[in-house]
Amino acid sequence: MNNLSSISYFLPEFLIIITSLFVIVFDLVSLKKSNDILIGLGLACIAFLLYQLPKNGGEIFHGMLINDSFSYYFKWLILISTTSIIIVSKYSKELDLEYKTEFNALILFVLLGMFLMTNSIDLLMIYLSIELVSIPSYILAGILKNDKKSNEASLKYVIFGSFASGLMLFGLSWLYGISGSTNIYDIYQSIAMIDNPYMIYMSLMLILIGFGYKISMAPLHYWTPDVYEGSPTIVTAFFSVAPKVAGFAILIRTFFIVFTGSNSLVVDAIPLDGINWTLIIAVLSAVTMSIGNLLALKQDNVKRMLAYSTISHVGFMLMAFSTASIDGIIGIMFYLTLYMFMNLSAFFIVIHVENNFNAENIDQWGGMGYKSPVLAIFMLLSLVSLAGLPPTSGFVGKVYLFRTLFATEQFYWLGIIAILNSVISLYYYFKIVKSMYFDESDIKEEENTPLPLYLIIILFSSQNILFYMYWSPLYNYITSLFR
Amino acid sequence: MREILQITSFLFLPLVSFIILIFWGKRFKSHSSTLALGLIGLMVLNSIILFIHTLSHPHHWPLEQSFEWFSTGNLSISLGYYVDNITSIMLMVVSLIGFLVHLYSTEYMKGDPRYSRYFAFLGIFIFSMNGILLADSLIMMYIFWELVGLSSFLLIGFWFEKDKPPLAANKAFLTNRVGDIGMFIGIMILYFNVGSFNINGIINGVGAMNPALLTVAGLLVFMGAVGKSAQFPLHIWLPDAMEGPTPVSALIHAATMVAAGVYMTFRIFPFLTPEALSIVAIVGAITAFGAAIIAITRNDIKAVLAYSTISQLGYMIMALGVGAHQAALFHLVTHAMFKACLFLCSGSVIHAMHHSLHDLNDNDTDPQDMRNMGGLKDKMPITHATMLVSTLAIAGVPFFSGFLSKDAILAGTLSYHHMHHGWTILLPLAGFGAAMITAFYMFRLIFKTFYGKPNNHDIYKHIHESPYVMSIPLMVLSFLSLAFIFTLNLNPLHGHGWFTHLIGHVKHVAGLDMHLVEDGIHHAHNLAMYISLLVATLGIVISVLFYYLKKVDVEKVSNFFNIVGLYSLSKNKFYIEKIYNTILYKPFFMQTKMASFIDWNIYDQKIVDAWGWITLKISKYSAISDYSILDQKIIDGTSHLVQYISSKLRKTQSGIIQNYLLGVLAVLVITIIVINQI
Amino acid sequence: MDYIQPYLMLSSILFSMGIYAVITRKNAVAILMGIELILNSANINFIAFNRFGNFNTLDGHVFSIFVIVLAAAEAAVALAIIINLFKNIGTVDVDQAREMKG
Amino acid sequence: MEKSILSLLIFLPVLGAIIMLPVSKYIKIPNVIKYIALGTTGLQLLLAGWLYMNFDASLSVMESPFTIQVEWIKHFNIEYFIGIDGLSIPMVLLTALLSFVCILASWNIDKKILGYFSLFLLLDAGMMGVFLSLDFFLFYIFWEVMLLPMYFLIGIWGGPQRHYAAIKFFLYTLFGSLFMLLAMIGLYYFTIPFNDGIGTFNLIKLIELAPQIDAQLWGYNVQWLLWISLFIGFAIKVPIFPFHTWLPLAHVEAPTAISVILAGVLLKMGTYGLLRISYPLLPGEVVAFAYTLAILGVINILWGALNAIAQIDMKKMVAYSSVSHMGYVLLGMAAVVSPSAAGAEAGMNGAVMQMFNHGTITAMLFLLVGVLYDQTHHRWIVYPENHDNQDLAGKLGFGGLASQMPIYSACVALAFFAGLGLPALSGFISEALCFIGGFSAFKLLTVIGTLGILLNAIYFLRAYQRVFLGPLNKAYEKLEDINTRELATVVPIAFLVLLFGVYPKPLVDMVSSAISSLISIIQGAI
Repeated sequence: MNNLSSISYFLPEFLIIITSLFVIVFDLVSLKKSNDILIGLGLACIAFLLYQLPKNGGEIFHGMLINDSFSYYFKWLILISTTSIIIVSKYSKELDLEYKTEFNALILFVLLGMFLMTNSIDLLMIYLSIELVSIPSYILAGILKNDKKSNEASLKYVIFGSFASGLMLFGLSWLYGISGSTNIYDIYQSIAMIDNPYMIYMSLMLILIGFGYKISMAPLHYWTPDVYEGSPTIVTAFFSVAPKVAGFAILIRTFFIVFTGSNSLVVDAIPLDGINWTLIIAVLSAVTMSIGNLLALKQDNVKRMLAYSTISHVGFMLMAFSTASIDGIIGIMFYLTLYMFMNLSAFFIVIHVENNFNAENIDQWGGMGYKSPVLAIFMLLSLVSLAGLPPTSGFVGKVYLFRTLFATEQFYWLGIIAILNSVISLYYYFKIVKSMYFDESDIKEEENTPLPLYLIIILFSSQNILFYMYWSPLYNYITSLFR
Repeated sequence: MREILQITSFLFLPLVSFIILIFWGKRFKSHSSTLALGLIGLMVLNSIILFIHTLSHPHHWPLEQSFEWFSTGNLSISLGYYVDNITSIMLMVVSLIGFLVHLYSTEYMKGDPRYSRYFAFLGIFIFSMNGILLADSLIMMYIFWELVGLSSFLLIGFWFEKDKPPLAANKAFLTNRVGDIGMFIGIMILYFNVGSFNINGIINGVGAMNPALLTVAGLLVFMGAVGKSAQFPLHIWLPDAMEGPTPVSALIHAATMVAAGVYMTFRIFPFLTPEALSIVAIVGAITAFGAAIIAITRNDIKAVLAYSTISQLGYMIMALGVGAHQAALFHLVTHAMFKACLFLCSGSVIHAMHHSLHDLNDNDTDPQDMRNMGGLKDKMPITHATMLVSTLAIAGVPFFSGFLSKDAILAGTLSYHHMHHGWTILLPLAGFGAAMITAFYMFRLIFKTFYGKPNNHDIYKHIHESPYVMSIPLMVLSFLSLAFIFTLNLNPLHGHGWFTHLIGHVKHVAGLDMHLVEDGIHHAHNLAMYISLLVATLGIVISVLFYYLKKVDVEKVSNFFNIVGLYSLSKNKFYIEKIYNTILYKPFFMQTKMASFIDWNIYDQKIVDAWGWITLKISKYSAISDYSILDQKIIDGTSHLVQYISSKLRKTQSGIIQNYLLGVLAVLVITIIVINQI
Repeated sequence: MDYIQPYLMLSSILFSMGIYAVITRKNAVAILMGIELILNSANINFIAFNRFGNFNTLDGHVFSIFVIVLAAAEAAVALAIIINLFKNIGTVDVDQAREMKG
Repeated sequence: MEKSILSLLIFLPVLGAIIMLPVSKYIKIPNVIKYIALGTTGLQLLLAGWLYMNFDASLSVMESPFTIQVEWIKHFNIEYFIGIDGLSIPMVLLTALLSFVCILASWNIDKKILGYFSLFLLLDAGMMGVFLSLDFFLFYIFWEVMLLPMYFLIGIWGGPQRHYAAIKFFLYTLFGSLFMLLAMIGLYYFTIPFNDGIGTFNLIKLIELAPQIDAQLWGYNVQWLLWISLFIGFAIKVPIFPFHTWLPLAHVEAPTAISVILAGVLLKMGTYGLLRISYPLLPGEVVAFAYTLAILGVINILWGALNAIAQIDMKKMVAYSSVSHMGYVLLGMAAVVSPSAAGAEAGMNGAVMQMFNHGTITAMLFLLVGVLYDQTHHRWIVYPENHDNQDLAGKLGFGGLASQMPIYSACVALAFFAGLGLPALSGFISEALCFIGGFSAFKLLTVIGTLGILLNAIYFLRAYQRVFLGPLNKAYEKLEDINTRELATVVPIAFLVLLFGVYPKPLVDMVSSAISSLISIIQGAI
């Protein structure tokens, strides 16, 4: 489709660009006050445009991007999480006001990048979109200029990130070389007939590094804890959800189209003969979830612990991905949705606690259950959900992830490891519960929670029960996307 | 309907008295006795009416009625009553003695803080006792059996502030439970082989049953009787039961409850096989003789009576064993009269002693010890007279009731020997021996208590005869232990006295030919009479020599017997309690301690928590105070292991960015190499 | 010379040098240079493939141009961060930035 | 009314708990929370009573007017399917009664009132749900719903060792319910082929489907595996012998009311689950397993009793007595395979009645122990040798209380005698029936088991004699007799104990028809 007619399918992204530019401009002409209205308006319009966007727009910009229901769904996830982040960021105390504009602008850039990640089908676009997400993220991580930790975080992030993307780029170049095209569909066509899998393996591994670093899959998880701990909590919350979603989107799309026997997303795929990357993914997912859980055990810093828990959850989702089946993808999308809600609500409660009791470590959470009972209950909900126990949606999500494994009858060992892991994960989640409810603390501070934050928390954590009791509509909707 | 009402009133009247007194007793204070008396009085009238009815309409009998209790479809359990002559006699006996004891207690228990509760307990006892008498099915009998146990528990432990009574109460209840287990199993066996709980149903049904099994079942049910009527080896509880108030001992542990075992054995008698019966007889004989021997050396007046009760019960059981069921029941009734009388007499003596000690405010002297008595006959004539009469009765002197019944039993044993020969000679020997010893120790009691010079003068001074409320029952009972009461012939056409006439014959279904037994007894009758006369006089004479004329030095004799250890055997009750204590109680409680040790300290803490323990060892230096509270737990131990691993793993997250990059590369290279190998 | 191997060899050498630099150098700026090397090795690949792979489009060249641009942007951000680091802890030695670990 | 009453029974407590949250913040009447809890449970009790009045035992679940069956999660064909029959109604009544009583009994809770009572109500809802749900998935959900409140109730309001007890209970039960989950999923998948391709959790439907399974898994018969995993799941709750060690600890550490709920209701869930799920679904396995079950039952009876005799902590003694009494239930349940129809009926009815009666009796025991504990703050029958106050060590903990607090000791006497199975008190009939049933099927085992009659008597009577009889211990001359509130908690239960002891017909009629249909299912598989 030519560029001009493509634009009509590109409106949300356009609006993002415009909004972000306007944010900066408003800042320059010192209209800070109206920034909130502007962003709110912008996001609303983006949402609207995204809503009216046709689900299957097909390829646009001469096959650079594609609009399909797959990307459509992911975009919604990304949009929701980002919006909530932007709202909550207004109430985060560590973020001092003078950086608010930059913060918002950067978040919007990242949003754009993530949108592109979900629907780019050209090596060039893949690389660009990833970079477009990464570069502002480096800055976001270090947005507290004078905080050493934040600074260190951003340094590590930038080095690690650019290293990873460099490797990926190298891999991309090889892929280009052996296939002679940058459009992944064409690449699929041409590498399908190459008989020497070694080259493909090389490029595959290198590319995997690039994606893996975005979703912080082992062994590329290293940056995650440090960066999460260092950067301001609100940013951590952002990193722990939105980029993961986008990363999964691009990972799934690329691998399914390029490296499997079928160049589409709607049928179960078998890996290219001779290249069983699913095994690699399976092993890595086992490693990922184990590392995440094991390291989370001993953490005292809540943020760092949640960072590790994020890694373990990524491992769980990779487990479903390793089956290379539609069920797997559906499971991942379903789980991502739930995970987004529960994780964000947990992080928002952390923010609220930091605001009121400036508690960094778990032991400072003592008696939270009585200082702010209501939020503590929701925290409990989210933690139980993260641990994947009934009666919460986390349980349902996990069941689906496991189900794919048993449905496709492969990697049973992975299933066992996963079960063990989910048992282990009970501990560190319940460590918080324990300190919230069983550890007394006489500090009687008056908590004041701004209403929007309160509402968002309640909204997000009530889904834990909601989707446990009545998840089938959501699930059916996701399945319908693939028909 | 009227009939049902009349029968069931035997249950309701005492029950009502129990309920009223237990809940509102405090209001009644001293009037509670009046209330109880009234209700029991009604019951006496009722029983007399029933008895007259028995005599007048011999054709209506037996009265039977049963009501479904609950039913699950195929299994239906029903409660009902079965009243025949025997039942009506027993009812009369129980209510009569019950009434007298109530009357007696009004004085005896005066001033007790829990006066009303005492009468309440008496009420529930009589209720459950009547239940046993009326029961038409074994299951119902079992139910009331247990309830009797309960009431005896309550009454023995009535003075629970003291140390001993509660223990005695427990002992009584638990020892009875041992028998009850057997009874319960027996009932189940019978039910699943005959298909009925109803006694007559069983009697009619056992024909088809395998005799060996039937023997076992019969004996198991009989175990209940062994417990309840204090037969060897379960007799140990009865002497301790004397811790209860004396009227209670008279009513429950002499006249009625302990006889319930005999009554029950009588009921099941028709389907006890000859083998079973012979065992029953042996048990009875051992008990009768052994208990008599123990009784010789007691000094506590109530203990003597307790052991004599055991031995008399042994008589009855033995009688049943040899098939002389009439004799057994006859002895049951006569024994009820004179033994109740004896106990009440001893009660009045103790009462007097107690008061005099109270006047001397002397608390260490034991009011029940015969060594502190002596020469009381002038001080308390009525008690003396009545007690003498009942003693003559129990000693089997002619013209007193005991003579008749005991004769019949001994005749039964003799005829049994005639029929079976061999070892069975032991039965009559035991019988007559016991008879002689009984005569001996009973007169020993009389002499030590009432004759000779008082052993302790200042006690003696303060002794007074008990008031009439207490002495009237004594007189009534002693009157009832005269022989002619039972030999009155109400029906001139009939040869026997009314009692034997009423009891009649039972049809034995389990292979014992009753006619042979009857004839045998008839023939052996005279011989038995002579011998028993002989032994009775012998016993009396000896004790006269020993204790009245003091011609013989008791010490010498006891030492003489002690050459073969007989004296100390009797003194120490054949060491039975010691033996139980060493081979049963102590090991048992050790066992339970072991059990709980195994269960908690070993099973739970070691086996269940074994993993925890092992992994704890592995990762002991990474133990974390946070979890130390769970230290023995499986999961906890594993978690220590896991935490250990993670603490090692944390080293990889060194914080140096370049190590991270190295890690990435390493993995990359390794994977690629591995892929190459494939 | 019109065959591809030398170019690929060159790119590989560059790539390895880049990685070596990134791993070994303690100075943040040097590490950054190493990354630049990696990117450029990729660029050489692109161009070489495009040139010798007788493909009929110029995707490779375009790609490499984009990469150069991005490299510049990345470098800018990275340098800014490094300077900020220098402001805070007074050195650009990455080993000094290890407050967070474990 | 008829359609909604069951849902009301379940969700009324939840409603109460929700109302509490704002009320506790804004309405400042003293004890308002307690009154709300009392009102909720009271209403629930009334509803249960109404239900009992209009309950017709002759109708099966599907015919009964109360049953509700609504689609819930279409994707897995999970239904909101609740109903009531002879098996569940005694348990429902028991739950309603005990919840009400326990609210009364926990009136003197003064720490974190809101939390306590809201959690308690949630627990109540969970229990009701378990007993009412006829859809396995629903059943499982409610089963899990009970877990967390229990964990907190023990862990926060419990005794000195509460954390250990709480976590032990939690992990043990979680372990069990994992097995149950496996079995549930297994049933779902393995019955798909027999239900024209649709899996189902509907227990009524599964009764036809489950017996058809004849697959193999790892060389084992699937039905066998299902039975075993279900059995483990339930056995831990009962608790059956090797899994029983969580019970004494949890009971001793939990606050009085919670021990009552634990022993009175939660233990029954194990046996209820067996009767409701394992029995009708896997009759073949039941027949194969019955003998083992009977053995386990006898072991429970004797082992529990032996341990109880050795205990010197009153509450622990009662806890072990529960182990022993649940043994009767198992024995009776095993008797379902008995060759004689009467025996089978006796056993099964005995088991269900014992479930109810033990619920009431043990509740009474725990309540009474709690009453004493509130005043004296210890429960030692005999002080342990390692007691920190050395001159007390090895001495009697109490003694002669009967003269100090007569009414209280009378109540305890009633409870104890009920516990040792005295006729005319409800315990006797159910135990006797269990034995009669057991005897019809397993002669020797039952004969051994009857020793329990003696052992139970031993520990109850010894405890009573050492605590209440004998000379009064000088230290307790100030004790006050049981007060009206505490009496109010005990009397209704005592009334039931007496009533069903003297006149068990209503109880039997309630359950027997449901039981006989269950028996016919099992007997069909022999």
